[in-house]
Amino acid sequence: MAVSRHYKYMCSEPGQKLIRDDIAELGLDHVVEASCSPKMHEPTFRNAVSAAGMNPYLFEMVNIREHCSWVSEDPEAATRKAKDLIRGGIARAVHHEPLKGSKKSVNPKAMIVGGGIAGITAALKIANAGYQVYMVEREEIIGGKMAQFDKTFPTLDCSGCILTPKTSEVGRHPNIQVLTKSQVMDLTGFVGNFKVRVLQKPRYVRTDKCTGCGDCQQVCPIDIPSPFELGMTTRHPISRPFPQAIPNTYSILREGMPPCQAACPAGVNVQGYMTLTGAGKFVEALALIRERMPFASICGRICVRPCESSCKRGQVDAPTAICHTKRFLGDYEKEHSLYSNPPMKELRDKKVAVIGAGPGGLSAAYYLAIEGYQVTVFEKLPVIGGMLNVGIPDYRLPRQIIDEEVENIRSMNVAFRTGVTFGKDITIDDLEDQGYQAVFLSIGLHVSRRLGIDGESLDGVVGGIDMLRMVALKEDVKVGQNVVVIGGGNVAIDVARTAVRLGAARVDLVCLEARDEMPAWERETHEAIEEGVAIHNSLGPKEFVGQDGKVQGAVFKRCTSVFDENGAFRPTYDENELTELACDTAFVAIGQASESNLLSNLGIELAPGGRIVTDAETLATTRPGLFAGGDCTLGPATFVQAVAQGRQAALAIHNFLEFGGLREVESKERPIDKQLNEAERLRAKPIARNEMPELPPETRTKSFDPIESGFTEDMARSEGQRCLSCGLCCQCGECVRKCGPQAINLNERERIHELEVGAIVVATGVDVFDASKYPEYGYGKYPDVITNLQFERLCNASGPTGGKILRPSDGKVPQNVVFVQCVGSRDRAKGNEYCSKVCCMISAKQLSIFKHHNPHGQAYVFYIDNRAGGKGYEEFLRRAIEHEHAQYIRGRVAKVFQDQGRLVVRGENSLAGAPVEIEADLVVLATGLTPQKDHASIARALNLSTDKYGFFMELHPKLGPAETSLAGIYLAGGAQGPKDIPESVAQGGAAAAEALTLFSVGQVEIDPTVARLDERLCTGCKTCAGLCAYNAISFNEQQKVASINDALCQGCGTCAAACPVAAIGVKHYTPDQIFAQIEGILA
Amino acid sequence: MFRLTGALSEQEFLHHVVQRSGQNLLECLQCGKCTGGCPIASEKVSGPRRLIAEILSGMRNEALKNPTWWYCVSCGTCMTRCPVDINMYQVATALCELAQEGGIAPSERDIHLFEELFLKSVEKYGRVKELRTVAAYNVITKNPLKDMDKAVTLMRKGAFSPLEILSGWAKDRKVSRIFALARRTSEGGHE
Amino acid sequence: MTDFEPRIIAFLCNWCSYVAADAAGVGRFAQQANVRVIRVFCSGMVDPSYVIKAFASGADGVMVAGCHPGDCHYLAGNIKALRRSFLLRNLLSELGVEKKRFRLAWIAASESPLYAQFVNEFVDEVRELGPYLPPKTKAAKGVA
Amino acid sequence: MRVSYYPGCSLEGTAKSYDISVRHVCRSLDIQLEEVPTWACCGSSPALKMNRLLSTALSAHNLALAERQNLSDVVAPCPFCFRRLKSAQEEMARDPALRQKVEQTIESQVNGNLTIHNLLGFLTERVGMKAIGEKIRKPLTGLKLIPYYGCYVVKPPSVTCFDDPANPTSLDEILRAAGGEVLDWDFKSECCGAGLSLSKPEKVCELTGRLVRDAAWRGADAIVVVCQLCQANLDLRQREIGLTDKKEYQLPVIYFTELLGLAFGCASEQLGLDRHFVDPLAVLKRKGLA
Ligand SMILES: Cc1cc2nc3c(=O)[nH]c(=O)nc-3n(C[C@H](O)[C@H](O)[C@H](O)COP(=O)(O)OP(=O)(O)OC[C@H]3O[C@@H](n4cnc5c(N)ncnc54)[C@H](O)[C@@H]3O)c2cc1C
Ligand SMILES: Cc1cc2nc3c(=O)[nH]c(=O)nc-3n(C[C@H](O)[C@H](O)[C@H](O)COP(=O)(O)OP(=O)(O)OC[C@H]3O[C@@H](n4cnc5c(N)ncnc54)[C@H](O)[C@@H]3O)c2cc1C
Ligand code: SF4
Ligand code: SF4
Ligand code: SF4
Ligand code: SF4
Ligand code: SF4
Ligand code: SF4
Ligand code: SF4
Ligand code: SF4
Repeated sequence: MAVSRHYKYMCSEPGQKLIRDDIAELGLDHVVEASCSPKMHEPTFRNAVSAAGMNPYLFEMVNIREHCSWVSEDPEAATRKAKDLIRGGIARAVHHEPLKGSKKSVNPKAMIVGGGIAGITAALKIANAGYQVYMVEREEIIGGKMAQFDKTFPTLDCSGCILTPKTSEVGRHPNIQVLTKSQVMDLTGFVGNFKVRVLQKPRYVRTDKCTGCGDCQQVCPIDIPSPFELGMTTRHPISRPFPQAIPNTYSILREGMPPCQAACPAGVNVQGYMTLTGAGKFVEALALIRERMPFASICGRICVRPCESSCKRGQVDAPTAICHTKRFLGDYEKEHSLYSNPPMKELRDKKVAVIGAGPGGLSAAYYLAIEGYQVTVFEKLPVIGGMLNVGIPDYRLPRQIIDEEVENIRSMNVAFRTGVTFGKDITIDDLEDQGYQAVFLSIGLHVSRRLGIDGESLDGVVGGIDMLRMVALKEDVKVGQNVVVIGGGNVAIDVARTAVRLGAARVDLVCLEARDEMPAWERETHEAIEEGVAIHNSLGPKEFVGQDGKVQGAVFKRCTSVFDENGAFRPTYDENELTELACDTAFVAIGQASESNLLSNLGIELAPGGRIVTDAETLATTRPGLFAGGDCTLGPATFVQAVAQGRQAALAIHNFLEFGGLREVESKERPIDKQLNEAERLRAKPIARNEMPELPPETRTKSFDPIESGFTEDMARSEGQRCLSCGLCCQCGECVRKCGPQAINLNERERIHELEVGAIVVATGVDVFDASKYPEYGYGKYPDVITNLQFERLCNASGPTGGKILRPSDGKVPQNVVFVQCVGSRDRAKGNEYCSKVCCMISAKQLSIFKHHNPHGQAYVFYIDNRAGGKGYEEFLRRAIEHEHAQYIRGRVAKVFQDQGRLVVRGENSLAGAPVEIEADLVVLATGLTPQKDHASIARALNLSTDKYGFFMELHPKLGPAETSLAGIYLAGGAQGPKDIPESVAQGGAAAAEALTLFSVGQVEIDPTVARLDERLCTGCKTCAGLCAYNAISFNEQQKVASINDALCQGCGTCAAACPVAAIGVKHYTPDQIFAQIEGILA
Repeated sequence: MFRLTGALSEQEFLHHVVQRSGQNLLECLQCGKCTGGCPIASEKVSGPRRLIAEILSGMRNEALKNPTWWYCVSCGTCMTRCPVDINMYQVATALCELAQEGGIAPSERDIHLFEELFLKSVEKYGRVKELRTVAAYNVITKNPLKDMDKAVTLMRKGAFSPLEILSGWAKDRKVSRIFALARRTSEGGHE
Repeated sequence: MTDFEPRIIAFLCNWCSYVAADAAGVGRFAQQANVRVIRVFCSGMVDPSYVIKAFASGADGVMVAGCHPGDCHYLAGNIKALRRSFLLRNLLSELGVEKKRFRLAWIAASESPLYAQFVNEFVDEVRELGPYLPPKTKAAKGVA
Repeated sequence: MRVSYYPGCSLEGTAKSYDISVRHVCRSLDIQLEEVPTWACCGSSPALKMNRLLSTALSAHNLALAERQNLSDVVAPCPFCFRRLKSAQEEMARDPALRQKVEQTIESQVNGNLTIHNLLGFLTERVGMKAIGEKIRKPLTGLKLIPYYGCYVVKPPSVTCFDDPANPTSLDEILRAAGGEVLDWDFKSECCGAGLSLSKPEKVCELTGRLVRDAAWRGADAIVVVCQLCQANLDLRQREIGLTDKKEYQLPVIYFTELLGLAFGCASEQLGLDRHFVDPLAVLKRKGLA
């Protein structure tokens, strides 16, 4: 120890000089300084010692202010503690080594997160200094809260008049690029060299094309409460918040894909067609459906409707009748002969063959025809429709409906060749010879699976789908008096119900599953029972018995369980318990199989069970040019899946033929939350689900007449109106058709931008407190209880009332307006202990505006304390009292309630010392300022810390209000704490100055405190390599030692702590140094 | 007039109340939300905020004579809304005990009388005999016929039986003993 | 035992807990003067040997504090500290250090009152445990 | 279901109709009420105000008695009793020193393991709306009801832990399930003056006055209560309220259990509906419900 000095203001210039002099005079090689936190003055002293020629890393600072004197109640103990710490510091300093940081140049671009007044100020200052700026704004426009105000305190100048010149300057500034609907995802790098990923949600409207004409919104069928107007009026998803908004173009609010559409295998835009139906636009609705489902009438009758089970309206009352509505549309079109072909591309000279005229094949043919291909469909049977025709019975799907929809396809120049069996009458080589360049195989599963038990070949035992096919083809089917149907699925039910209609006296349906396990839909099973079918559960077939080759009965054993613990089909039986059912006909409907011999000749890969293997995206088989889909690849599936695959194959074939390769398939939209939210609940119109009119069971068993008779126009429209518009914009395309400059693209998807910047200003601003957390104030219950932000909109000329202050309940001019202060501020029980700083002034401003609108009105303000600290603020408040005659009542409001129909505000007049009640026409809640709701995710993305409320922490509450503890990231405006506009602007300027300083210096010094590896010690265990979060450690396989990349290393020391042989140490924090410090402290 | 000298004893009363009631009155913002919603607050009965203000400024006598805590029906409304969760009826109990110990006469005699009679009934019979308590109250307050007409109507309807006033009941010695023990411990004061 | 004043070493991460300790100072949140702070960049930097060294040099307790999981300035250094702490505790008890003498805590920059509270609780707890005597000394004194 | 039942003093005194109807409703729902043997008064607000230890001890005494019944739940129809029992149990759990002192005072032990319900909470949360709905035989169709909770069942929420103190809904739900038309109002949990009925009748008139006026203005057929103090204060003070307003108020004030009993198909006399000051039978008859 060469010298020890005590000086009161060591950080002052004379103090620093003391140090410099000592170094010079005494030739010191280490300096220890004990005072305040190194977080505050370490840089100061490092600079001081370097000025004297000493390496700054030979300096050590000990914190005895924040950690000792300020927090200890016992001065002696504090002194002991300080001494220990100083001893530790000295011991450590001895081990310090001179270190030198490298320099790195600064990327002179800035990113401003948040486009409120603070962010705008910062952006303009930096841009005007000649640097490039990215402005990342979450909403569709910039301007922040100020864009919503009418006037500003204390001067009452018009908010728009002072803001819009700034926003438009940002909008047209050559150095500023505004990214709207964008949010920061994450950040890497360091000061001067950040890499930021920004997620931009689609606007759907191109800012360079939209002229702002507004034609689009006139045709938009959807109305949603406007977020900008805080729900006081509605808007169309395509709109812009106000005429002077920047960017001055329209944009579309879309949440994402609604669950109905996400659940539909074909991806039909359900919300879109339901909305259009609700608006009576039936033709447009049908066109939308046909983008993904060519057969509205068929689908509307037989679809399994997974959409409805996902429909969010189901969480309110009952799902929308999506399927019945589709049927209505198809039928309506036929009734009014409105069908016309969709717009078709010019005919190409390429031929495609489709094998199988089931829904899969027909769908492929339809979409291929639209693309302009010459399509021929080859079909084995004499009829078209596949299982629709020869499976599903007439009473569910009349043949005529199939014929009509097939006719539509025929009219699109699709050729049908029936009675041609592929593999027999025509082979794949024949097709190639005939010039077909691609083949789509959709041949379904048409072989009845057999049970493989005794007596199955007896006369009268028939396959289930064989029976249905024979009935459909009007072949002779012998159905006796007593019929047994084996199987528990939908096919079995169809067979049983067909048997009833063919005159069987008794129909017994027997299946393995218990009643609640049956795969058939409950609704169908229920209808079968209504029609007299007897269901026997948990029985497995053992054998058929008969005489003279004719079946006379079936014997069953008890099935004890169907599925094993993994849910796989593995039935177990009790062979001792036997049941016999007498019968003269038995139908076996236990499954379907493919024609295996045909497929095995094709030389393509097959899965066990004979299914064709295809690529999941493109449906290509292993043979080039041959695609397959539907039941033959999926196993027994559904109509809508077959249609979906038909379309998917058509797209893939188009890509194959047009681009030779397998191009990327269309990217999917992000699905929205399946859980109903409050906004959706509020949008639910009180309409009950329309029930489908049906024939009664007695009449329906008499014939194959359709059971359901369809919706009326009114029913369909009211169903359409039940839709909650879960995705907001329904992508109906109405606006697209209307937009002259073709500015709208509904297929836009999210994008990720990777930006490289040197400095970041965080100016994400404030939110307002959610007033519904005070149930005693009636917000949300009484329309005339509003927040102060809503009041701003009521005054604003572009607001919901065109600038007249009218109360929301009945549009009358309010006489008594009561302002309630400190709503969500100064309230620990509500989690916000702080004063929001601006709301006292806001109320004074708002009551003044109110009085200017209605000079005879009376304003009351319930306050706890009036906080008017600011230039001209107190004077402004006095004006409100003296000139506007506002009555200020000291006391926090206890309750807002309705007494005999009148809104009453109750609180204590604590200066007069008694409770008071005021009859109010309008109650304005002065909601406090809060951090943004997503503050945690911003903090995480940018690695910032927040205070306990969620405001971002500044570097120092007094001396570093615009900096953060992360060099290169700065704060401005409400994001750091409640503020008014002047302060936000000032801080925006301060943040800009910080960034500009960085840019003008042009270089940053990289901390030398990074990891260092002692290769001699490293044993090559690789423990460290996997730990580094920055991939700074690589492994040298030749020398079998680790190696560290200084540029990537951040100096966290994780590797050092983990290295079992202590081969790594972080410079300036080496084990020697820490050990010495520990020893010093505890000596 | 109240002159403050900075003597330690100025805070004493506040500390007593805080300790007994378990309510940290120092947190009170004096916002008045409690009084605004308090059913019994009026021009004459100050309500909780003012009472707390008195305690905070060491106005012991004023606080102990403030009618608020006598009136308090422990409805809990104040606490439900208070931004710092101050439970007023715990403060009322503390003041009641302190007044008793300090020999300060109840400022609300009627309320006190009723409550005494009520507890007497409980002490003796283990349960409160409502009609008898009411009758006793009316007799002592020299208003024996108060609400008589209503009583008669109800009696006729069979809502209660007049015999209840007259008939004798069993005493609940266990409860009497609890009273005795509780009094003894309470007199020992709170720690 | 009542006049026993434990000495505790605290390793605080530079970004959260050290800031909280500073802020506790600025906010004057009183703490018992038994904790000696050593600043490190990250809780994940604290080598188990530092902790052992502290006990060996006469500390009665050691605490390591860092950012909350998910908030680590270095992405997940604190998680690594957490994983390591289980091993470390076992190691310490092998060496005869009661598990309670070592604490790992998550203290965010905004949680200065929590920091003070944590310090006071920990000091109380260690005071309760009495001085840490290395096994040899214990055996000699017949305490083991 | 078997539960212990703590009626409280009023239910064996002036609030007999509450007691009878509670027992009836519970019987219909297959709930066996087992009265706490030799229960004593909870001390109500007089004890609470005058002596904290005594107040807690009286409640603890009853808890100890109830614990000996070996049932897990205890139901108290009187909201004040409910609140006292509940807060005594909680305070003792929180503060072992208090518990020790209390146990010395009552000379027995309290384990503190009972679940304490108010009747409304017991029916809505424990029994469940489904079970109640299934028992409805005679829906209260066309009856316009004002649900009045009073303060003690819901306030302060930190003690009662039941429903929303500013806008409770459980009684609304029950009445709706019983087929009644529930009117919304803002005085659901405002105070009626409770224990001041005797000593400060003018205060009670002031407080109940605003309740009665608003209820009448909304066109209610009756006010439905869950508390016998509310019942008495509202039932008995309408004449005085009418005097100030120069109006005559005849708004029946009924226990919710009486209405449930009616909806379950029980005769009105068996429920005590004939024992109120303002006669509810007239309006019930008019609606064909009695
Ligand atoms: C009702 C009311 C009236 C007021 N009246 C006045 C007044 O008269 N005078 C006055 O001086 N002050 C007034 N104020 C205060 C004023 O609103 C604030 O001082 C000011 O808005 C702060 O500006 P800002 O830029 O920091 O934040 P904001 O205006 O809140 O802007 C923040 C911007 O950041 C965007 N953003 C948020 N999160 C993200 C994210 N994660 N990514 C990208 N962007 C994001 C927001 O969309 C917004 O555009 C009033 C406040 C209210 C509530
Ligand atoms: C009785 C029954 C009821 C059903 N009910 C419903 C329902 O209500 N809802 C629902 O969504 N789904 C239902 N399904 C399922 C649905 O019908 C099928 O999933 C769907 O039809 C499959 O379509 P696909 O195009 O893949 O095959 P298919 O519809 O089976 O069509 C295949 C076509 O290829 C032809 N073919 C076969 N081999 C050759 C060959 N070698 N050469 C030329 N042509 C050939 C066939 O004759 C047939 O026309 C039902 C199925 C059955 C059996
Ligand atoms: S119609 Fe087109 S150009 Fe006109 S406002 Fe709409 S999107 Fe813009
Ligand atoms: S409410 Fe409409 S948008 Fe929402 S899931 Fe149902 S059909 Fe789809
Ligand atoms: S697609 Fe339809 S719903 Fe969406 S903005 Fe355009 S018109 Fe409106
Ligand atoms: S500014 Fe006024 S209204 Fe706002 S929180 Fe502060 S005191 Fe309350
Ligand atoms: S952990 Fe240590 S010894 Fe193992 S590879 Fe890394 S540096 Fe070498
Ligand atoms: S100190 Fe080690 S783990 Fe941390 S960043 Fe550097 S190399 Fe990676
Ligand atoms: S509500 Fe609470 S903080 Fe406000 S005056 Fe009353 S006791 Fe004090
Ligand atoms: S508990 Fe007492 S002080 Fe509080 S609101 Fe109710 S009556 Fe008033």
